Amino acid sequence: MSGGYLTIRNLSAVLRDTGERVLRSVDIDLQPGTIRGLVGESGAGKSMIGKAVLGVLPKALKVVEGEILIDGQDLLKLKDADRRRLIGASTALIPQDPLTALNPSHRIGPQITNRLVDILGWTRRAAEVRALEVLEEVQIADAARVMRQYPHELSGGMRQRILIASAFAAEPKLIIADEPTTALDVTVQKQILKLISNLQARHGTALLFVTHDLGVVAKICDSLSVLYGGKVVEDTDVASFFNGPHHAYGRALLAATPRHTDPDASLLPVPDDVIAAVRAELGEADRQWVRHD
Amino acid sequence: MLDGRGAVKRRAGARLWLSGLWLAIVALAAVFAPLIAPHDPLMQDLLYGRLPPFWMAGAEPGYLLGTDSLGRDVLSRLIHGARIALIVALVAGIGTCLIGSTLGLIAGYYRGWADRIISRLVDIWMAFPPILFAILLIAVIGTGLTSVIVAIVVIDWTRFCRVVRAETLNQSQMDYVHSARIAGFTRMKTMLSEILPNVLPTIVALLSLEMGIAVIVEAILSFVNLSISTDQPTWGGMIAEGRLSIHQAWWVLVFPLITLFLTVLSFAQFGEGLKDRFDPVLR
Amino acid sequence: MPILRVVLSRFLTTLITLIGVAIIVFVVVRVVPGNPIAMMLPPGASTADIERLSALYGLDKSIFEQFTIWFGNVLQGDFGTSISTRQPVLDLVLGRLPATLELSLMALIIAVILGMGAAIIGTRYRGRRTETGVDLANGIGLSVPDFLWGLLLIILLGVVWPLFPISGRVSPRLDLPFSTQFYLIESIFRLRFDLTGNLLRHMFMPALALALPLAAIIAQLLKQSLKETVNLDYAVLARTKGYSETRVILSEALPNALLPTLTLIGVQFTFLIGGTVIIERLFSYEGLGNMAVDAVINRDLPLIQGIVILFALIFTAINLLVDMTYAFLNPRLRHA
Amino acid sequence: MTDALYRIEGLRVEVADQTRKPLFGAAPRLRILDDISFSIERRSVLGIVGGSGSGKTTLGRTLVRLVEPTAGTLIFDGQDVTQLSDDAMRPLRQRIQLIFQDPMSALNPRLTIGRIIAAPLRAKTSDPRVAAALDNVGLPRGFAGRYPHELSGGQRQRVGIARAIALRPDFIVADEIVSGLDVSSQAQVLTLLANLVKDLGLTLAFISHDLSVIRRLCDRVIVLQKGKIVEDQPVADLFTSPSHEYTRQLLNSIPEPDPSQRW
Repeated sequence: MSGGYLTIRNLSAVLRDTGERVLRSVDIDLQPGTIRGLVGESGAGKSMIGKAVLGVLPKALKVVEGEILIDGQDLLKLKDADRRRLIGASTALIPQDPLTALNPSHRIGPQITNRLVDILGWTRRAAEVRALEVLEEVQIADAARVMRQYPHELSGGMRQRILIASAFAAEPKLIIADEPTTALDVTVQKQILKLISNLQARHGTALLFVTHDLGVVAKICDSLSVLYGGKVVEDTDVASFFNGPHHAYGRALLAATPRHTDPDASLLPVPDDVIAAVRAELGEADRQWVRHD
Repeated sequence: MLDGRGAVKRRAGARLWLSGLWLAIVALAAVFAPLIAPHDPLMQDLLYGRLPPFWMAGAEPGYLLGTDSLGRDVLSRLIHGARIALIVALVAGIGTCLIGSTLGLIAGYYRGWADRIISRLVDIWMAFPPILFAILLIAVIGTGLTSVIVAIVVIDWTRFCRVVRAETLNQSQMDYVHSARIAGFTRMKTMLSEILPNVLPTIVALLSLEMGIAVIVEAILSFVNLSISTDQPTWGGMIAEGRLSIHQAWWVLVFPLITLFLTVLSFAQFGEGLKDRFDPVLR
Repeated sequence: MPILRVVLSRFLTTLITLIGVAIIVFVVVRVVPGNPIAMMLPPGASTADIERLSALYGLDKSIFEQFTIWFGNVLQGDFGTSISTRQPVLDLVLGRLPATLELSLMALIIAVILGMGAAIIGTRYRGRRTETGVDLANGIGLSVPDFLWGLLLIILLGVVWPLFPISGRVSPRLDLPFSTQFYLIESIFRLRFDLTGNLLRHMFMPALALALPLAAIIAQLLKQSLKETVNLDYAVLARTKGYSETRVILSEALPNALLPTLTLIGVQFTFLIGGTVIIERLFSYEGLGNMAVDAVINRDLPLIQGIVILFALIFTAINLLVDMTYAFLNPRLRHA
Repeated sequence: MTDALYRIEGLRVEVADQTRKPLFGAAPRLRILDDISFSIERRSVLGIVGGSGSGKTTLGRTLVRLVEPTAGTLIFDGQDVTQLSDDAMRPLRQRIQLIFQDPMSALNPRLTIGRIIAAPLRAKTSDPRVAAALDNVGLPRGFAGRYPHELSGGQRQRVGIARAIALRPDFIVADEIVSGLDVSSQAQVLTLLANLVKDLGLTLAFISHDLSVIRRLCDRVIVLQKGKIVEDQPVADLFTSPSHEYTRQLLNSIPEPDPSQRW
């Protein structure tokens, strides 16, 4: 189990106030050039993993053990400034809500070029050329004009394209997409997802795709990790998951996902006994963890 | 929880108790002034003029906080001064609150012409420097306790009106207000049963703040000699006298100043503390 | 053009406000019980005096006519003649205005520096002791008004530790070469830095007393707004690009957090100017406010009216200016 | 099959566009809904589908008379309710209910769940109908004493449902009530709603941006695009033979949990 561009080993995080575990010995391996879906319901900790990698965990949380290796370097062992530089150069984020992820006070251009200029040391001219390039790559017409506009002048779909362009601008090896289409209409969602997976394939980026939607995972991911209560309960490739998940919770989650092609399929709420079982698993894991600690 | 509500709660508790304690002391002093005050606050004795407080050389036992230039006991005057301060705080505070909050609720919930007229009135009021307005009013209607209270109410209702209006506007956008309409509530009932409970904590906090402000305004009016008649002891009057003899007898200024400082601070903090206490999300 | 619309409609409401102010000033001093002429004159004035004044002010006419005449004069800049000094009100008022403006602006500058500094530091070290300290200071600053800060400063920095003079605008024994009333500004232009220093030393305590409550308000609101902003998606995104926390606060959060703070500073600045009335009194600073209190005590009716109208003009002008600035700074309005 | 509970004819809704208001005179009108006609049969479930900005939420709010129609007629149970005043509308109010999208904003944060459910009934918290409503939506009766912020998203949405059904209305508009929920609570709330419709004989207008949840619940579906109805079909026909290009696009964009067809 090595050679992944991003490798997370035994990562645990707790709430500072109560000591309650939010991430429970998470292991994730992401191969270069592939997309891994990180699936779970709210509170499963799926976004927290992305935030831990990027070093933007909320202050209420604390990582207590584990490793986050990017290209073999353990982020958690680096000094703050070094970690920031490494992340800035190698990793990008496609955020959830395009309406709030662009700074309303700044024009579009600088919001794409600032990382290139300030962190990677490009000249402003080179950065602007690159920005135009990526904007065209995400199919934005009249990119030069868009760069001079403010976010509020653009539609939600446009803004999400800009954020994607901005993420790919520095040719990062790793991109973390945090529910990037949840806020969009379903028709726009399809376009954006296609765009992301095309760009990912062309640039050979490793992509961690956080989502609550198993439908989306089926369409664009290569592998997936199913989370419940901060624990990875299933880690498999997409084909074998949809052919028959091994874990009871994975099965229940898939049954609860609506599918419109099958008129007789009824939505099955996740049964209480499945929840009870997976909770018991967590409790057991916690007891062992405390002993081990 | 994630946002550290625990810490907020602890801090809110401490400030509620500390400020409440001081306000209780002031209230007790005001109610029982004749019983606790060691001397008659008006009794002059020029032989005992400018006695220093008890820990300094030359102090006279029985005059704990010293005497002013006319030989009046500072502590007794402070205790009796609490009476005026508290009456002004309560009456003016409640008066401002009732008028301002009602207008604010109406403007914020009913909108339309009522809002336009009330908002324009507030704009006009805000164009006056409040203290100058107060001084002018007192000069016109004459000095005295009632005048002071009337002046404060006339000037400061806008504080409630502005804040309550803004808060009401906010609440009116919420779906639970729409929900009340769908349930067939009249507008009046919606305002009183859905919006008012959500605005009330803000009103309570403002009321407490306003009481502190009323005490200060009274002190300022006393300071420019326009408040209550001069033979009644008031904190502002004491400060005005103390300011004149600051180099000879600092204690005449410092003790009423500290009292006023703590009282105003306590009123404001007590209000904020109550507001947090009221909040079911924090509770 | 939304900007033009905002500007014009604000201008109209400002006019309405000013007319309202004029009516109220007029009503308060004329309609309220008590003979206005008797109020204007010192006790013991003769009947002839009273009649002469009544005719002079047109008090034999109806209230409405009186108002029109008075308001017409005001529009032409004629505020009448001061009763106590027999000088035109406009000259007196304009003579004192610069002192008050210098004091208020100095206080504003102090408040903005203190308030913004505290907000930025409090945000940078949020969740730590530093923030608790900032909050505590803000709480006290918010609760205690300028009047008490002034008294406290007099005792601490004027008496216990006499670093600054406790009264006046400038030391009375100095020769003043000034041709305008803007002493501070003129002293700088004339390179008379000895005088600048003297003026600043006199100004320091009253300005600080006026500034502290405003500084606390700015600090509290800006910090709250910054703390919300640093958790917004675009700030988080900037952090993942490799920017340091300080950089995120200054270049991502601050431009957005400043806008709501700016509108607040407008209203609060008018409160600050209102506070000069009592602070100038407290520090015997020869400005408009001090003159206003004297005018009330001397029952100098025309002077009071003039001062109140001038204050109202300044207040509405500030609010207008702030609204315009807001409209021009907000990209949503500028580029709609 | 003409037993329509609610009939809408030629409905148009316009609002003033304040951002383009000239200095003097009225602001230009912005057309949110245009020439909307449909009817809802008694005891049937109508799906109303559209993307953001399609006007579906405005339509829902017009049906419960929260938004004033500019033109057209609304006929509820044979009665023209288009122009009814607030007072005249009041007796009808309890027959027409709305369940809101965002339960956090729809539940007064300072009232307990019991009072929130009891208020429209003009009853006390101890009223048996409050307990019955909680039973109906599968919440423990003890929740009557709790505050909204103490509940999870799915539980809050059930309180919203409980408040609406406690009045025993004939007609309910459910506005995007599962869009903020996890799939498991989504499935629970949908199942609950389907059962309530059956058991209580409700007529329901179910507004959603998501065609995939419509299929199980609805009998007929209308699709809105930019304030106009572009499709009005029985649910099975809509999925098998959509008539409008936009509907085909919508269907085509749903991510089916099926990895054999990749995007």
